[in-house]
Amino acid sequence: MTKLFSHIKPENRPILIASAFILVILMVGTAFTLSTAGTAPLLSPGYVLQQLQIGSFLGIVAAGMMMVILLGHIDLSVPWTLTAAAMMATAVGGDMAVPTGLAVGLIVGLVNGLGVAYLRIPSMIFTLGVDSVMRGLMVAHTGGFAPQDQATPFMRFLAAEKVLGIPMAIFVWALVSVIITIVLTRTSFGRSIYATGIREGAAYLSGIRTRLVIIGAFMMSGVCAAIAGVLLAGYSAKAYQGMGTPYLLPAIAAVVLGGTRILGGQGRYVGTLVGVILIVLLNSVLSIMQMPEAGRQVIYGSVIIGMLLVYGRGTKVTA
Amino acid sequence: GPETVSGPGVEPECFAPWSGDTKYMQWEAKDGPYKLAVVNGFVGNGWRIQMIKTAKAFAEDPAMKDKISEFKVVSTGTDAAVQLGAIEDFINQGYDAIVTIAVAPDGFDRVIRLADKNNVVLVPFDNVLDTDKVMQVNEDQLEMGHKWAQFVLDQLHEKGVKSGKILEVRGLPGNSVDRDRSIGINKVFEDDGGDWEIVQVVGNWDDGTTQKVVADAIAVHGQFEAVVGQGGSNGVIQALKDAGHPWVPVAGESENGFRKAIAQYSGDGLKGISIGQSPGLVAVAMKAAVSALEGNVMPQLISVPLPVATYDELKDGENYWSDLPDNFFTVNEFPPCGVNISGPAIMAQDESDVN
Amino acid sequence: MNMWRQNRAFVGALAMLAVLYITYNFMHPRGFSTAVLVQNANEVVAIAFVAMAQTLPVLLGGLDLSVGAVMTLTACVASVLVNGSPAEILFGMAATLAVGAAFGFMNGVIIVYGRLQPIIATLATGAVALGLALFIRPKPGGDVDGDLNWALTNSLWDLVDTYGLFDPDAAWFQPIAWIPVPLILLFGIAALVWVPFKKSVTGRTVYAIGSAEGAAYMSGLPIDRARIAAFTLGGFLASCGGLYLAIQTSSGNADVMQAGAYTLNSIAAVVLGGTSLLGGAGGAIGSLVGALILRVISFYFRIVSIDPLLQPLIEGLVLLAAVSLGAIRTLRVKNRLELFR
Amino acid sequence: MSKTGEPVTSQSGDAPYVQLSGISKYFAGIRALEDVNFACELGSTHAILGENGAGKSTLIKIMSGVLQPSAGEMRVAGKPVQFRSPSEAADAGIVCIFQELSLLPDLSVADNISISSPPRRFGLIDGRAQRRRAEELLARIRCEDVDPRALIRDLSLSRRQMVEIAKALGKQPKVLILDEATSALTSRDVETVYDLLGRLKADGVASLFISHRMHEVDKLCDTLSVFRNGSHVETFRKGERSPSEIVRMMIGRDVEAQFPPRPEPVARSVHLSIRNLTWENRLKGVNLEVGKGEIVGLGGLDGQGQKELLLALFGVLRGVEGTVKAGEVAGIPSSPDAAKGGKARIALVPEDRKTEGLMLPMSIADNLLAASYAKVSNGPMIDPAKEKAAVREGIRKLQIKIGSAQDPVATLSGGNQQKVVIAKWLMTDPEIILLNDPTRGIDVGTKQEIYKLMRDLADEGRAILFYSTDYAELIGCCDRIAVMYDGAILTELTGDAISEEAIVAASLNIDTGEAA
Ligand SMILES: Nc1ncnc2c1ncn2[C@@H]1O[C@H](COP(=O)(O)OP(=O)(O)OP(=O)(O)O)[C@@H](O)[C@H]1O
Ligand SMILES: Nc1ncnc2c1ncn2[C@@H]1O[C@H](COP(=O)(O)OP(=O)(O)OP(=O)(O)O)[C@@H](O)[C@H]1O
Ligand SMILES: O[C@@H]1[C@@H](O)[C@H](O)OC[C@H]1O
Ligand SMILES: [Mg+2]
Ligand SMILES: [Mg+2]
Repeated sequence: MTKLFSHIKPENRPILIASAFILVILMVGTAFTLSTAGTAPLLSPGYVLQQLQIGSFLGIVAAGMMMVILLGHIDLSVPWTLTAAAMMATAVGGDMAVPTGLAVGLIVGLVNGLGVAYLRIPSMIFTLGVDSVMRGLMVAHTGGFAPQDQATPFMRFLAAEKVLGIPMAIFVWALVSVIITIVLTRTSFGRSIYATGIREGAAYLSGIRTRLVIIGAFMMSGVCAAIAGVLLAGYSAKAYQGMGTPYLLPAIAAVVLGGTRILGGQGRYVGTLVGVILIVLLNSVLSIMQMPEAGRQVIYGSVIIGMLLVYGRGTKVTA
Repeated sequence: GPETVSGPGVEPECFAPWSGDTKYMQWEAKDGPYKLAVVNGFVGNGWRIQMIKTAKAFAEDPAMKDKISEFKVVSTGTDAAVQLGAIEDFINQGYDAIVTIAVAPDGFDRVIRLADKNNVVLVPFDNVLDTDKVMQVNEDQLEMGHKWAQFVLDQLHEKGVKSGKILEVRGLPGNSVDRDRSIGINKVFEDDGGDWEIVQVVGNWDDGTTQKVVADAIAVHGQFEAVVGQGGSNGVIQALKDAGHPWVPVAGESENGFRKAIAQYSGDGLKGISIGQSPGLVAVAMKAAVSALEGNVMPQLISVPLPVATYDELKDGENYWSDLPDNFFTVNEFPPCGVNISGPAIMAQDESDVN
Repeated sequence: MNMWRQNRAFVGALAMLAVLYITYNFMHPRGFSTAVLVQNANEVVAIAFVAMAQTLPVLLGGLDLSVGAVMTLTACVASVLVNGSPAEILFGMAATLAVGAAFGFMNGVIIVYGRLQPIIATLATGAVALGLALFIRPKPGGDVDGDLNWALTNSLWDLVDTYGLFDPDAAWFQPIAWIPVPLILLFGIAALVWVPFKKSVTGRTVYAIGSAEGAAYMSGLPIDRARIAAFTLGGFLASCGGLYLAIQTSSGNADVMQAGAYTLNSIAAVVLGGTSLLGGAGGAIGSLVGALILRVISFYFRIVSIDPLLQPLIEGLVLLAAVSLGAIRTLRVKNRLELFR
Repeated sequence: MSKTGEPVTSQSGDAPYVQLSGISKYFAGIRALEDVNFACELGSTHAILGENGAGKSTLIKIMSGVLQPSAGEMRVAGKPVQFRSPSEAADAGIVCIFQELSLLPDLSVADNISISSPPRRFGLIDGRAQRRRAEELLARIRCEDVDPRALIRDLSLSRRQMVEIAKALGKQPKVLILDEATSALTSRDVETVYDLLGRLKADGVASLFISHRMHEVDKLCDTLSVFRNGSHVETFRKGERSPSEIVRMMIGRDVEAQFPPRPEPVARSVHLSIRNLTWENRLKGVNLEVGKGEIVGLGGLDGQGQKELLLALFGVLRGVEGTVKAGEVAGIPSSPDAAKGGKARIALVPEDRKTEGLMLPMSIADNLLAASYAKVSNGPMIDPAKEKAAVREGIRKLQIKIGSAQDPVATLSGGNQQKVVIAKWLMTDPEIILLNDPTRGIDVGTKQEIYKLMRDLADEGRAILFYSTDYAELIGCCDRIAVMYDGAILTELTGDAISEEAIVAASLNIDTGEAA
């Protein structure tokens, strides 16, 4: 395998390996369904679309998470940013619902950015603190359950409806993806993210406003979490506590599986996409197989380790 | 600690013994008024909020008011170490009785021993403990499971369905009611002749989570013959609707929204059964605690009957309210115990005084 | 003065804890009593051990996202093994701790020889640990020996009394009879394990790696060995937490949420305790103190009547404020290039 | 770690203790050492001379096990050896104090001094013994003022360097190597080190001593070896060669040819004027003017405030006092961004290209653009066409030798890497160019190109402030040389006044008579 890929750019190798592994998952899953039920739902477009719809929440969170990971930072405030955005959106309701949700994301991102860039508190702990503050605010706000927690029709439309037979959520995810890709590859902000992530000092001495870059990245992470929250609330028809918790670690995992360096500076957005799809498919195949929770966790963990080891052997890039 | 004595106990219509061989307990009488604490674990679903509101309201109830000198409610979250700590702390603070929803069915040996040492009455309810060393209050969870599954099976048999996928929506992992209900449900399906594939998802007793996991399950598995779900039933309905999943028999709890739905769509195949785990149990538990402090003979395991309503038994304005919001639990009162705080009444109060 | 400056963070944490805890006792109706101390001690042990466990990867400049999971896993193991004859019980305890250490060792090997970043490697192994925990305990339960539970979660008096070691009312015994066993376990293990480790060449190397890996290599220190040792010790400490949790609740529960919460709290505790997330500076004792601070804050909510709905918010704000203290240094930095190192 | 070469019995000084034959060392393309034969005898104090990049550090890194030679053989006490790590070399009695310090900032002085073999009791590190040991060793170098419990990060650079020395002594060296170990020392410490070396010599220890300071060398050493461009030119006893001969040996005969001709001094309109600039205790009232088209050199020993001056002008330092006027723009920039942008248009080629100048894993193109995104963008969007053009232009202008502009810059040779840094800044079309030792570790050929480029840029009317640790460079390139001493500019040399003697004298703040 290493030989096969030797001529490929190191940062693309993980992406290819991950894509290959996606095919493996599909084949194994299909083999299973054929042998048990004699059908191959995994290969039906309808099924794939549904999986992508479910995947869009994780996908959007991961997209934002990637911005900060590229800086060598991390955003642990995602769970309650997501939840807060959803709860605020539903609480405000009406046409202002979605804007309110996104605003929440922007504000939290700004706070994170200020703490990390100006106060220079490690993002690991600062965002953790912000997360618990957000949780506190939401508990206080909701009294344990959302007073007005029903998603607005528009939120429902964005998350649950289909257009041309394709779930809207997928369009939203696609839009986010396009924007992120453009930002990363075609804008000075994007280039500055990579530069700052590799060596903040050198970037700073090149006259890059590293602090603004950091703040910008955290705001993107916040807003992505918010979009995911608004969608998820639309999908679940309501906002609820702990709706964000299941997305934090998988998002980080997806980004890293996509070949982004956890220390920052390297990574392509396509990789993150592939990483997300890999995780989503893995989970759904496991649940098709009726794998008990215990087995899922073990397999999930082993897959991540396994793949990182494969990447590692090919390239010295340690994920 | 309490003495094991022989029955009968006081107010049997309220404190009904679980079964014939339920033993009886008696604490030496203390004179009131009493310091009473409610130690809740998990927060974050409508049921617990309604439970807490009921507790506060009941503490203000004339029947109780002058018997209680101090009343405190805390929610510790799902960390056992913290919940045990809170209970022990209230014992240390000299509270007379502590009513609790346990985050796990065992692990309370130590606090039970302490409670007995200090003559504190500890009353688990809802999620009770696997022990007969304390007085507990609950509905029969195993039976709830049986009834749910049996109803669904009968409906399927009527339709002539003998096999297929059944979706079971579970509650918060690790709690006794979730466990017992699931055991009950699965037992019934095993004993039935048909070949049923039970698909389990975890809805944490919460509408939003339930909706999400049910929708995902439908996305993965396609069709289900029926759904048997614990708290969060509104989410089940919502998910079926969104996915355009044909209406099938559904078993669930007593959320108003759920009852609205099964009342409305039963014609289209949504044949439903609603069994209410009543948030009002907290009131019964409080009352039991006080009665025990007064030195009365109490059953060790107090059984509150299952409030069952099938789709054909629903009456608007009586056991569900088409004009009220979805997310409250219709069954709350228990007149035999003088718990007359109804679901609509308690939800009418504004949230701010939930503490 | 030098010493003071070096341990600024640690001493600060210690002071903070003292103030918080003494005030708490004054406010508590039965403050300064054994009963209260015992109760507090019990509530603190597990998280304190997990925080100590987290300290080692952090000193290396990494992070371990599996500590909580390892605690849960080992608690489940203990819930199966720690019962029966005294011999069986002792074996069960040993086995539990061995499992934790072995898991930590595995983390270390994967990270060192797989050339993976600890944070992401342990994110994955943490899932594996939870999976195993669920295999062992699909449902919560298990019957940890009842006497053990009572003896280890009370004062020395009860320990002696439970096992009838000698007359617990013996006069000579009284001065120490009140001491809570959990505290003895906590500080005992901290002293017996951490202090020697810190003074060993391996421990020294752990600090060196976190401080300047290049220089550590130049000085010919055993880098890989130290890394693996650090993670192994981390696993061991986490399993101490797990073992105690099992004894305290005389059962095991593969609670995924709890595992996650303990991991995140451990990070907060480590920082509160004055260990730098950049590695090289700090120590497990500080983390222990940090954990105590976290818990004591929540004790208040049971005696003061604060609206329970505001409690998480207050906890969050306190945490954020506490960790933000470190910022004051940066604001004084005169050469901005220093901000990037 | 395995011992290489058995423990050394102190033997008569005549037989060379360390013997290198035919040693070569290559780094990706660059030749650091070529077929070097070199010997070092016990009881001698041996100076290694050579301009920057001559291969001195590489040589001693090989001797002390940090690097392995690409070719050649090394013998210690007559035995062939291959050191795989510094500790193996230390076991054989060869101990080095490196140019880049190897201390652990978060550990205490005592910990650091005994780091590789701490005293132990019952297998555990014995803190008290360790402290006593540290106290003794520190006392030997008159550093009683250093508290063994202090953390390295709390010490000044000069104190750290002394701790390095104490640490080295602790290893009972047979051969002690100091690579510019005195560059950051206070004059008092320097004296201490001098007579330390004296005593070591008496104990039959060999000291290898790398320094750019002729007078030190003259004062301390009995043997001198000169290196140039990676080869060993000659070894001789002190006094056998005159200072001027030595300098020629170091710089090479074609020294004149190496630099573009210096234009006659002319009156120039002042473009950058600095009035009593102060910062912390490192800049103590700097006054300086740089004219349009002028190259002003900053001389002086390392660490006299030259770097701080450049950083201050570039907006990196906080709390700088004084007045700066760049062209029409008055005021001290508040950040590099402010410095490069606007009217001032200042550029800084920083000291350490690997950590401050470049983002090594990033592509050459990205590095070239890092300072001028605005120039190639429309609004926030980078314009691919402009981008390509700019990169092509940059590469052409400095004739950077590359495969593809998309390769990581790390793959380039040191010289070409430095060219990338310079090209990056030329893209911003700066009016004021600050150069911090731009030819450090760069081979002679490239150096020449850079000197030429500097002159061309000056002729285009830019003002250039040029700091270098290498006298020859300053002499060769500058219209004027401002020599810094202890945070201020004491001497300015122009025209014929510019000479190595004059610079050295000014650097040491002594009058010309005594200068080497
Ligand atoms: N490039 C940078 N990247 C990240 N943080 C920085 C950067 N420069 C400064 N900081 C930090 O951000 C905060 C504000 O720095 P800044 O220098 O802007 O303050 P300031 O008030 O502008 O100082 P001055 O007025 O002296 O320039 C401080 O904590 C500082 O350490
Ligand atoms: N790690 C390395 N990778 C690539 N090239 C290197 C490396 N180390 C040294 N070189 C090159 O080898 C040559 C000699 O470097 P060396 O550090 O030995 O010079 P030096 O005589 O010590 O210079 P100075 O007086 O500045 O210390 C230089 O051209 C340098 O660029
Ligand atoms: O008993 C359950 C209760 O504990 C939970 O909070 O809500 C749903 C109920 O079924
Ligand atoms: Mg050198
Ligand atoms: Mg500023």
